[in-house]
Amino acid sequence: MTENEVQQIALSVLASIAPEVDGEQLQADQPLRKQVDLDSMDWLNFLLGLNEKLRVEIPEADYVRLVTLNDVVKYLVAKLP
Amino acid sequence: MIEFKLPSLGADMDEGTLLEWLVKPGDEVKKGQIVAIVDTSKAAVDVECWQEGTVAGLLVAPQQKVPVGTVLALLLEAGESAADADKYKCEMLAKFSELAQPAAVAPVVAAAPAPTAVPLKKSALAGRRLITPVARKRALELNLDLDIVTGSGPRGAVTLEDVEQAVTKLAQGAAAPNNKQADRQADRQAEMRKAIAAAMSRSKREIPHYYLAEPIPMARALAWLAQENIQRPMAERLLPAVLLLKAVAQALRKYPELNGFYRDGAFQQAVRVNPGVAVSLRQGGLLAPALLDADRKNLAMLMQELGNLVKRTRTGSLKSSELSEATITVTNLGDQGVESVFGVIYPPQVALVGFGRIIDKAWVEGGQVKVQPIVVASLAADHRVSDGHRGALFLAELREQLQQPEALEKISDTNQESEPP
Amino acid sequence: MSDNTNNRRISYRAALHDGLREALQQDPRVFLLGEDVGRYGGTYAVSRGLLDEFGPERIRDTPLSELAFVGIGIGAALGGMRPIVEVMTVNFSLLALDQIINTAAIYHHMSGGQFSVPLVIRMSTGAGRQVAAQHSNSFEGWYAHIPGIKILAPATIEDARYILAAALADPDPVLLFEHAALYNVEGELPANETVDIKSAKVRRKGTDVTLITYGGSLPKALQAAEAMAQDNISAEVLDLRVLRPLDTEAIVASVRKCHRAVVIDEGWRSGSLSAEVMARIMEQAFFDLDAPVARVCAEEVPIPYARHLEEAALPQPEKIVAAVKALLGERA
Amino acid sequence: MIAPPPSGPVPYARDFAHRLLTDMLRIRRMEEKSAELYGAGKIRGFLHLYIGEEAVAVGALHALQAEDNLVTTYREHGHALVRGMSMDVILAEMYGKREGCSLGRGGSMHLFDKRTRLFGGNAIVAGGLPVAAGLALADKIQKTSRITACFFGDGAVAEGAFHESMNLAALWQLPVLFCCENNLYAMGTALENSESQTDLCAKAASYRMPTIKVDGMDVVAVHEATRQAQARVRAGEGPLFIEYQTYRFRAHSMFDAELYRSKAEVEEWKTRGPVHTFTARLKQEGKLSEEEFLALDAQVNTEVAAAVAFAEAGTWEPVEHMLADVYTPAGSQP
Repeated sequence: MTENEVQQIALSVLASIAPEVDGEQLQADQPLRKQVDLDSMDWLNFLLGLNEKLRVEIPEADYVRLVTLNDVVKYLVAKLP
Repeated sequence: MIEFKLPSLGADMDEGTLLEWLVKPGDEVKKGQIVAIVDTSKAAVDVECWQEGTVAGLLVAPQQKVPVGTVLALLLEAGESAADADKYKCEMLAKFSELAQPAAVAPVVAAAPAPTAVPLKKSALAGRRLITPVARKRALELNLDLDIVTGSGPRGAVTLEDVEQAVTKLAQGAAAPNNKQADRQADRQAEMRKAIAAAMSRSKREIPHYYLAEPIPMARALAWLAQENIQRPMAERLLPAVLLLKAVAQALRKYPELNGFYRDGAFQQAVRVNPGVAVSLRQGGLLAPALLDADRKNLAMLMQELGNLVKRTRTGSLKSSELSEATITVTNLGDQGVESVFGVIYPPQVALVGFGRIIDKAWVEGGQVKVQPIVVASLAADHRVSDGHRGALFLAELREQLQQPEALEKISDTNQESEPP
Repeated sequence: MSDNTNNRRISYRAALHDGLREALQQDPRVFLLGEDVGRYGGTYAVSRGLLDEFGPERIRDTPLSELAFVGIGIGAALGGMRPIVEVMTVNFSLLALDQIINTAAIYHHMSGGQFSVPLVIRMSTGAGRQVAAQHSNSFEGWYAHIPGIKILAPATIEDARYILAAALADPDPVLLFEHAALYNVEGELPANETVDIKSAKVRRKGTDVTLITYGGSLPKALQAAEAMAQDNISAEVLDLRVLRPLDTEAIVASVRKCHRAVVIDEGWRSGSLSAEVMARIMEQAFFDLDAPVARVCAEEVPIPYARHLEEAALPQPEKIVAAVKALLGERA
Repeated sequence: MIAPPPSGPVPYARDFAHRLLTDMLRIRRMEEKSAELYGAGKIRGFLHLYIGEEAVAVGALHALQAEDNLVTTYREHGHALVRGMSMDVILAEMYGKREGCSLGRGGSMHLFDKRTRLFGGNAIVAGGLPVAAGLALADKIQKTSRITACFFGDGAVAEGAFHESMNLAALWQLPVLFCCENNLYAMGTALENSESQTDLCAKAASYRMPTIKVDGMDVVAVHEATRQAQARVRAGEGPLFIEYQTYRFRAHSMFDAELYRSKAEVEEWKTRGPVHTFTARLKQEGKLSEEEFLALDAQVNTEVAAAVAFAEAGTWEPVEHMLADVYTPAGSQP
């Protein structure tokens, strides 16, 4: 699975939580939660959604590394089964 | 003729309840004599009379609540007769009925020994909202605050249908998708804005808020949480918010005067502890659905229910009872980065607990400065029901609860510390 | 007039006639007396043909002496007969008011329960036929004020046909008000052969508003309900039928369901039957109301002759619809 | 026709003559007591006394049959008593007691008795006439031999109900005996101040009805005239109007300053008082001894005392029963 494909999946999960988000306008290198107004429950749900779609386990300790969309995509691609 | 009036016995006293008369008609009253006992709502107070005369008539009966300045009794001056008192009373009555504004005279019914007088109430008829009888009844059943309901009936009256729709609307929230229904959604948002405006205005108009804040060290709690979460599959991991909610629920069991409703001039303590969780909606506005019986559920259950509640709030599938059964509101603005929050109480609730962001701070413990995560917990509470002292004790209790996270995991024994009815 | 058998379309007038004829056939104590009931055949032709069949002893023409012949009806009832007194119209019943109120209504009670007056008094009532003020009154609400008598207002073919038998079976004075505008109305006569004289009847089911009415206003209320159905407003129509004693239970039950009510009464509103119905709703269904109770009554004016004025003075379906819509606020 | 003045000896056996006297005395003593009880507050409302007119009720009612119907006015204590209602029940009704004929719901003006077919004291002037005509119509239709006697005062002739009823009774030839007690005043208005035609028989005659005018102060004259009259009505001759010329000695009701008539007029009529004139006549004819009179009077006084005691001992109908007879209970047939 390519980074691009993973990014598309991440965006679709995001859309299910924050439907108003326009993926085009999102800056992939900027902190995601600042752009999208995700509270901790939303964030948890985002990560859970990724976990379901991609079967990637994300330990809580790793949460701090996931700041931008790029961080998330790279992390996931690296851990894809 | 001497008018013996209800004195103001403190800056905050604007009415009092007559508990007992210590004189009767015909008694001579000396200057400084204690003639009555009045309940000022803080304490029973002996009331002295500062003039001398003979009691001609007692105009207010025991157990009546009257405003400060109400004539409680008439005393005859030297040379006056009972007939003078009757005439005087008639004049008082006439004057009273002439005045559009209620005078500080209770209508007199008869002379001694203890005539009943009707205390005056300021009429707010002009600004009164029109609510139909059945709508009012239904709203009471649903525990719905009518201030948030827009009326569509004749003369803008709130109707039964308005109540039912308001409940459905609240339940559905505004979580509709951003498609063709944009217009409807805009309406709904405007509606919700109006509702929030009404509720918050009422709150600020009616509720004398007081505010307290307390920084709470979170090192133990977060460490315990991290440990817990390692063992849990991703879907079952706990958020710090759950710990905070459970701690609030536990603390409320000790301070039940913060948990309940203020209605019709009196506090009704709630039997259950149902913190309403403020959930902001993506398209603006917020709802605070209740996490039912939070004190009696373990953290996993709470987490599951919280996730579920947030999800359903956002998708608009709340049950109306979840909206009406919250007994206190808990708001957590930490995610947005603020350090502390001072909330506005959601009427008819009597308190709101706010949490800011959990931030690493320098913290002195045992004479040593340490860096540790701190959350500022705040309490906004209704001064008609509780006082700052109890509020402070509540926050202290909250802090203690958060120092023993493992205890929070337990399900409270329902028999222990059961609430008074 | 020939006999009218069941299960066919007949007029309100024919239904009354058939009821009357049946009463005369079944009970020899029954006789009819009143102005022009015999040779003339009845002002509204209700008794046409009965003189030939039953003879002048039982179909008894009277002089224009309402006070006396109503009193004679009372006396004959006390003397063991079952008289039916026809007072030509409610307007003329004022001349007999003393006998109705000061004698018939109080006899049983004032005699400590010793005497009963099993008397039926029929009269036409109402406006709508351009006969001007002296012939257009609706005083049934007035009569409903008086304890000791029962007041009936048959508004349907079924009631016109069967209500007389129930009235005759009653041991106390019963006043039967036939709205003059109904005599020519035709309808299907249902198969059941009795009606009671204690209950109100729902003539149309609905959920949004209860239209409470009786007599000549019933067709208007039904028309209004039909019109409102087009606008998605579901109106229930309650026919009071019995104005005294009022079936408060039925009124309250319907209001509890619909939460709104409009009372339609051809009487003037001040101190009227409509006021009484509203008061009972306040007393017993206040907390079920979703709007103030409204009413459509005759305007407070002697009923004018000119057609357009008379129509404007009376309850009309459009006025009923407007009253309902006002109650519904933005929903309407 | 005018009944002949009483001439010759009283045409009755001793017993019947004593019966007439006793009944007049019973009315007199009962009403005297009633006036006293009114003053004592035991009887309230209106109380119209018959004192002075006793000969009419006594003479007339003794001429009727037990099966006949009787309709009266609000001045009807005497009629009820002579008709057979017990003095106990009459006084209890005046007291407003449950033991009264109408359970205390009617009082003095509204004595009803189904047993003796007394269809009530009607307190609307002329209100009883149409009812009487109706009762007579029922009898005519049912072909009974009963007649209806309807008592009313001279004031009634001014009412429409009087004329309508007279007309209908005559038109339909109903068996009604219209008994007009002409005591010269409608409350305080003298006949000549209210009627253009003061000959009341002339009014009845205009409806083609036979009439009789009789001295209502003479119990014998009243009885004889009424006996003839009822026989004619019973025989199917149609209604008959009989005018009893009489006088009430007391006020219209209890409070009446009597501004409308002179004391001299009252005193003059009193010389013709029916009780003492009949007593004197019987004594004169040797049909009554002083001892007999005293015994009779004592017996009446005993009856009055017993009736007062009965009324006093009476009970009040419970307020919960108040609504009981507004309508006839279901299932009972009148």
